[in-house]
Amino acid sequence: MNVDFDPSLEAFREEVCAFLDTAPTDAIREAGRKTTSVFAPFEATMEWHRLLYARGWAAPAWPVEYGGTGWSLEQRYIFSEEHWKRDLPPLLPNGLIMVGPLLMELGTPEQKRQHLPGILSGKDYWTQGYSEPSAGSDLAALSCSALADGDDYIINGQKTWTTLAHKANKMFMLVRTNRDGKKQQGITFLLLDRTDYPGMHIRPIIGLDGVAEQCEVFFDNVRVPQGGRVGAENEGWSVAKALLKHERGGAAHSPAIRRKLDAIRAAARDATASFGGPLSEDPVFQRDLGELEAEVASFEHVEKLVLSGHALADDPAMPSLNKVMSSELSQLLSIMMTRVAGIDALPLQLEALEVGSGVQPLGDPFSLVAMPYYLNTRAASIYAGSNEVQRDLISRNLQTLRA
Amino acid sequence: MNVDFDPSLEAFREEVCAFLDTAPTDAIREAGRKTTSVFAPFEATMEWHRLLYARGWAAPAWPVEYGGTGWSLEQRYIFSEEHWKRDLPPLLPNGLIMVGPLLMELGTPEQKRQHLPGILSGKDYWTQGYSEPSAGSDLAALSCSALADGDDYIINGQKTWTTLAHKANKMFMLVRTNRDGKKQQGITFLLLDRTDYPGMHIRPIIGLDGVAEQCEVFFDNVRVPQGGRVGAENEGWSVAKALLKHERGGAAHSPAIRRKLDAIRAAARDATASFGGPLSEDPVFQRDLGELEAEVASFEHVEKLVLSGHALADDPAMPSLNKVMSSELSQLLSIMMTRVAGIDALPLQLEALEVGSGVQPLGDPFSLVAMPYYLNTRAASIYAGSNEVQRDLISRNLQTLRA
Amino acid sequence: MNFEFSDEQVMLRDSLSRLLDQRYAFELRRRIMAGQAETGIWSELVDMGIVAMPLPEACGGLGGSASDIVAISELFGRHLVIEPLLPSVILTGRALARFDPAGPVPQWIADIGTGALRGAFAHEEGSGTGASSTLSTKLYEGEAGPRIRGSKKLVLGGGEAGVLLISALSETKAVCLAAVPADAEGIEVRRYRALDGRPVADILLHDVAVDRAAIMAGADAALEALLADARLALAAEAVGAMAVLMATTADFAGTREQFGRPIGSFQAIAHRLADMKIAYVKARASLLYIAALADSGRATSRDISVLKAQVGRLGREIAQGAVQIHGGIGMTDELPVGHYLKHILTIDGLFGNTDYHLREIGRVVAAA
Amino acid sequence: MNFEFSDEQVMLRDSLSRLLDQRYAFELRRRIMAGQAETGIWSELVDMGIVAMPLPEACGGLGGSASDIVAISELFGRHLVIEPLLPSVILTGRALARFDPAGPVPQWIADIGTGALRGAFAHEEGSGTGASSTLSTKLYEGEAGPRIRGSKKLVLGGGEAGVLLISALSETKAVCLAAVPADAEGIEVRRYRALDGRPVADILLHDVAVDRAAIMAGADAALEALLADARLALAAEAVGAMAVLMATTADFAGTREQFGRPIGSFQAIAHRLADMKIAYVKARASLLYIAALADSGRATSRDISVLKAQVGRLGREIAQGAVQIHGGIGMTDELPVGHYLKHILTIDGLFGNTDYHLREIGRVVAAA
Repeated sequence: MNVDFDPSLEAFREEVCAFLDTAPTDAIREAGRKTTSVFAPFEATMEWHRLLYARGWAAPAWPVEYGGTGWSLEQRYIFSEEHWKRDLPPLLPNGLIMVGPLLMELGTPEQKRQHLPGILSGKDYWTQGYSEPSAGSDLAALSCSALADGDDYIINGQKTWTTLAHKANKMFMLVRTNRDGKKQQGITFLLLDRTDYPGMHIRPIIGLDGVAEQCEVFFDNVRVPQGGRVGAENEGWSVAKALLKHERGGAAHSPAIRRKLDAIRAAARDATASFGGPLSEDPVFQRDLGELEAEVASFEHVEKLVLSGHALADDPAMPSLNKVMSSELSQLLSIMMTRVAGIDALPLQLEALEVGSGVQPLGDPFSLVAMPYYLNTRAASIYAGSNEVQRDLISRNLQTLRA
Repeated sequence: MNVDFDPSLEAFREEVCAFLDTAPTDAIREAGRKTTSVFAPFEATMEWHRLLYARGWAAPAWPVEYGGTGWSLEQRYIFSEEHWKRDLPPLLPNGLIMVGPLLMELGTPEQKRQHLPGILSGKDYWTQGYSEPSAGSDLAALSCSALADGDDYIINGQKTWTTLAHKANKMFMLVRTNRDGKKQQGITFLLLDRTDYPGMHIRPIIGLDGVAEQCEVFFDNVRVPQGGRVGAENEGWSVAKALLKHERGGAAHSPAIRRKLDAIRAAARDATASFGGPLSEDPVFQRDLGELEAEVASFEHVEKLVLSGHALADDPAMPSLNKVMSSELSQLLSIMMTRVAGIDALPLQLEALEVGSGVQPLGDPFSLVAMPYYLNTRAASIYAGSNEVQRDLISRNLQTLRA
Repeated sequence: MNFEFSDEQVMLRDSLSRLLDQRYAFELRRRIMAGQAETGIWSELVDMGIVAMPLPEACGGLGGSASDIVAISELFGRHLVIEPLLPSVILTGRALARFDPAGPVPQWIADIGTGALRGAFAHEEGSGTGASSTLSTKLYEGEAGPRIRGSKKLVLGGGEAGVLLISALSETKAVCLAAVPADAEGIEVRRYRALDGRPVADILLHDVAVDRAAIMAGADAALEALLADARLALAAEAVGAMAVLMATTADFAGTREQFGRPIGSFQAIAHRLADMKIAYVKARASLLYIAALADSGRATSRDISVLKAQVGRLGREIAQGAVQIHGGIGMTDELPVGHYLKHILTIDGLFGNTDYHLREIGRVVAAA
Repeated sequence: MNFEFSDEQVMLRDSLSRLLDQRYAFELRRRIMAGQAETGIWSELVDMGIVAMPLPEACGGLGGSASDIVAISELFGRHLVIEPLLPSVILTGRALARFDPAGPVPQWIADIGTGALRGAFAHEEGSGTGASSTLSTKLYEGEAGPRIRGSKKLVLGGGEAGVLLISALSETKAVCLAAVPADAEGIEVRRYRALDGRPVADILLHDVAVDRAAIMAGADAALEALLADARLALAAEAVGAMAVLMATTADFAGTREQFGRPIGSFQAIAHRLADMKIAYVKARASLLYIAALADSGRATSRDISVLKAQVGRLGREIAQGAVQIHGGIGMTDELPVGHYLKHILTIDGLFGNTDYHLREIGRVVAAA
């Protein structure tokens, strides 16, 4: 990982910049500025996905034979940095980082042929059906059932926290196909090639931030083809673990986090401290910014070492370490954002936040997104394995190593 | 608790001040300035105890019939405030706050006659023999045994964290008299009227701060009279709980904590910030001082409500809440002390710390004690029921109340 | 003195609790805020005497003390009440009662006390209500009498008020308070809602004529008293919200199961609950003690800053803990948890946030 | 580039580890520090080439890079080594190598490299080594040549040094470095030990005559390089200490039983261990990455400040956690735990503490 050491990468950086400076439409840029979640505003982001696909850059991390770019680690890092620097909306991760790589590893030739092109091109959006009301951190307790019936499964039950299900045309999910034995057994991994099967009902859930990002999905005798199964029946837990590996081994978080800090620094130069003068010149702000900068820097160092194949990359706790570090850093940054926005973070401005609404925010664009981002980011320590569960794993691993 | 509301208390305050301003010897004042622990330097503190006894003020919290002062809660609070304001050494708590009140409640007439006068007058110092190497937070796991033999017990085993045992002439301890049943059963509470019984061996332990405050005590067939037993045999756990009630229901911690903050404020006016100017005028220091002040104030408010008989006093979790709050506040204050002392906290100055050594410190008296106090205070979240155990109790109580 | 509420205060709180349980339950409140239901709660508050309570007896009020205001406001916080008792009565009404009773002022106070008129206090100018010497709104002598010029932000109840109480500096930089009818020429109002649903407004004052009888010059002390009332009442609301979050989260942790047992039996959750309890005990003790100090005229601005800073910081700790322990459903608009978080964050931003007050405390005590 | 130590560095570390395991074990070290045992470790370090390593090849050294210094210093931290490699060689020797080779300077460097002479760097003046423009030590032109006047505190190895390297301002406020023999007239040395046992001294300079050939004028860059070396080496020591605390505490938590099970199985302890691991991973990654930047000449003063601040803050977190998890015995002088805590706290205080560096970072990045 020579990104800070190899000047020869600058030509590549210029090529990337040239495209990113010109290709996005106004709506795409607006969506980027109004991104207050891991999930950027849907329509404009899918449009950007399709533009990147046309340029051949939709899936830098994919192998070339599946449509990847063939870029080096350093090039991918630079692309991500420049993408974030321009506040462009990050592509939705479910297809590119989760389902796609999983199918490359475990999908049948037919599944690959059927699904990879739509993921790559931005035609399809896959929602994730994992959690249930009684199976959150304890995912293995899931009970939504699939009963084999001829060439089909018949699904009954409920999923929740299915992100953007109301916008999705595809769904991947875990279902229970056997209730005997350990609860991790008897789970099956299914792909649904439609989200409008008879008996499926999708209900959006309004979040703390006022936005309908999550959904509940209800299944009432929903008949789906068994051809959507990935891996063997009752072996879905290990399929999910394989997927998790792709999800976590994926892109670096540093460029996104660095960009948030840059936005904070810029906003602080325009903000007035409560005791007068620019906030950026306030010693108390500087100290707290210094601490954030140090934390961001250390996180970058960890990620760059891991990407470089340093021994840290082999630490089995690294996915958990990365999850805890990145989520809690995002939360710290979100708190700092609301602090810099000050009272301008307090107006409720849901309309101004909508892409294309044409409603002007009361304050500046930074203050508009600060509070929704803070609220949305409270979830970062909850989803994808709560940070309590991650700390259990980190500690267990540490004590096992030592024992 | 009208201490902040009743101006008529000022005459009493003046009486207290007059004595505290004149009575202590130079050695006592030096011991107060060099107090870096809950336990002030032994000899001078015991001397101060005897002077207060002569004035009739050794045990303000005791009932008048046992030698107490008959002061109101407010008067006791004021005495404590003025005592702390002058950096006088706090009297050692084991006799006055622990053994004395316990004997008043559960001691035999003979035990009271034998032990209370020496506690009150400052003739005796009682060390506490509770913890063992394998019984710390899990005190009930203690194994130091006492076997009844005629009118005696024969003690075998080991105690540790027996504070100032090498200075003590008395000891109270928990011993195991029965190994059957639940581990809280079969424990007996014993008073030892000497610490030099044949077979007793006391070994001081040097602490992080370089001071021998704690000791190990080894018992090798030590024969002590059964007359020292408080309560029934095998009922020592409930005796210890009764003692704990006295220990925790005792004096307010606020005046000591407030005094630490005052010392910090004064030192900051003389200290130079690393970016120049007096530390007291540095905005970053001011913010952090403001947070400490707010925390100290809230803690004072809690204690004053509790002393006043507000419903808070009836919360069964209050002893644990108070322990966690006061210990962690002391730790925060100790960190701030080292921060204000800056590099002057770094010289190792064990001789200068000794009362009567005549060795001048390299820096000022505040910097001399900052680091030893910080190091000693790391124990505050460990001893007397670790803060982990206290949080368990607080939470269990909360969830029980709600369930 | 044991810092408990008096028997009268307890009775009033009991009545108010019953009213709010019936007429301001969470689901009903959501419909009210969405414009899908009406509430006659304001007139009930008038009938119960709560609206008149904070005003001095000489003005037809009940002479409510600081602890009376705390007793009521704490329940408002528990029930997420956003009725305009604070801006209209506790702030504008009580402040007007300190004016010389002349011109329109006595009638305004009377109408505020009956609930017929609403007042609002326009003070914030954008960076969090710092020292009053930094106000940029100007009260100046125009050709036909005094006028006021400036802009105010995040004015609680500013869009519904009939009379606006405005802080400003005179041409000699003296702190003034001036009251004007909200429909006076030159007043431009931009209505919106704050994060927690409170109706607020930005108010532009384009050289608005002010009745000389409705000006208090040399208003430093009055403004400080006003801000102390605001901070005390908001702190009480925050503590009320914290109490609900504590109780709700402890309940939830005791019943929600994951990995085959209640999540509250996991030490990480248990200890976070313990920390929330510690935070709550500190905040509530400071509220009650400082209210008692205020009742006896002994509360300093340091005390008030301690209270505002503590509820800001400890409230955030409790609310964030509550969301985390609730997990996914704590992230939804459908549960009260998030509404309390937003209530607490909004309160923190009003009349000086945690950071401002901590620094103010530090500045004062470092020099003392 | 994967930020691992090179094969040569790994071999050197293996040899050094073996030496320290044998000749600097904890109990032996305690006896050495108490004056109850002798160690020939310094001559062993000379023989192994470690003393000469940090010096440029042109001066008879091995041309050690930043990461070479880190590779060694990290092991020093693991073993609580307080031998004067840092003050004598890494600071004084390397800085002298930047002087014009004239007068006594070349011989001093040569003798430092053979371990025959010890140097010390006298810089701290009392409030934590702020900006060099605030130095109060003066280098001035006396009647018979240059002289230096001032006082320095907490000089590492200052009591044992034969040559002192002193930072000062000239009469025109230019930053200078000056080297003088420690026995020069007018030098007063007060020896003591720092918290972690390092021999240190306060040094008073009473108009000490300086050889003109041993002065570097316009030494801003040299001083910054010197401070960067100091901070990098100390950070490496801190990370070494953190590694031992991590491992020891995880071991202890896995074996120490309370309530019938290993304390590491309690989630409160387990999560604290997890936080210690997170802290360690961050600190070590920053150490290795910034050492690599330094090797390639790309480390900025911001990078160095990030590293020093992180090891200060994260080191304290780990050390305090280690003491707490060890419980009572963690509070004794008999276990290494407390010694590591004191090592980490001492390191934090040297050449700018956490607070100083965080503010320095913030100042730079807020303006950027």
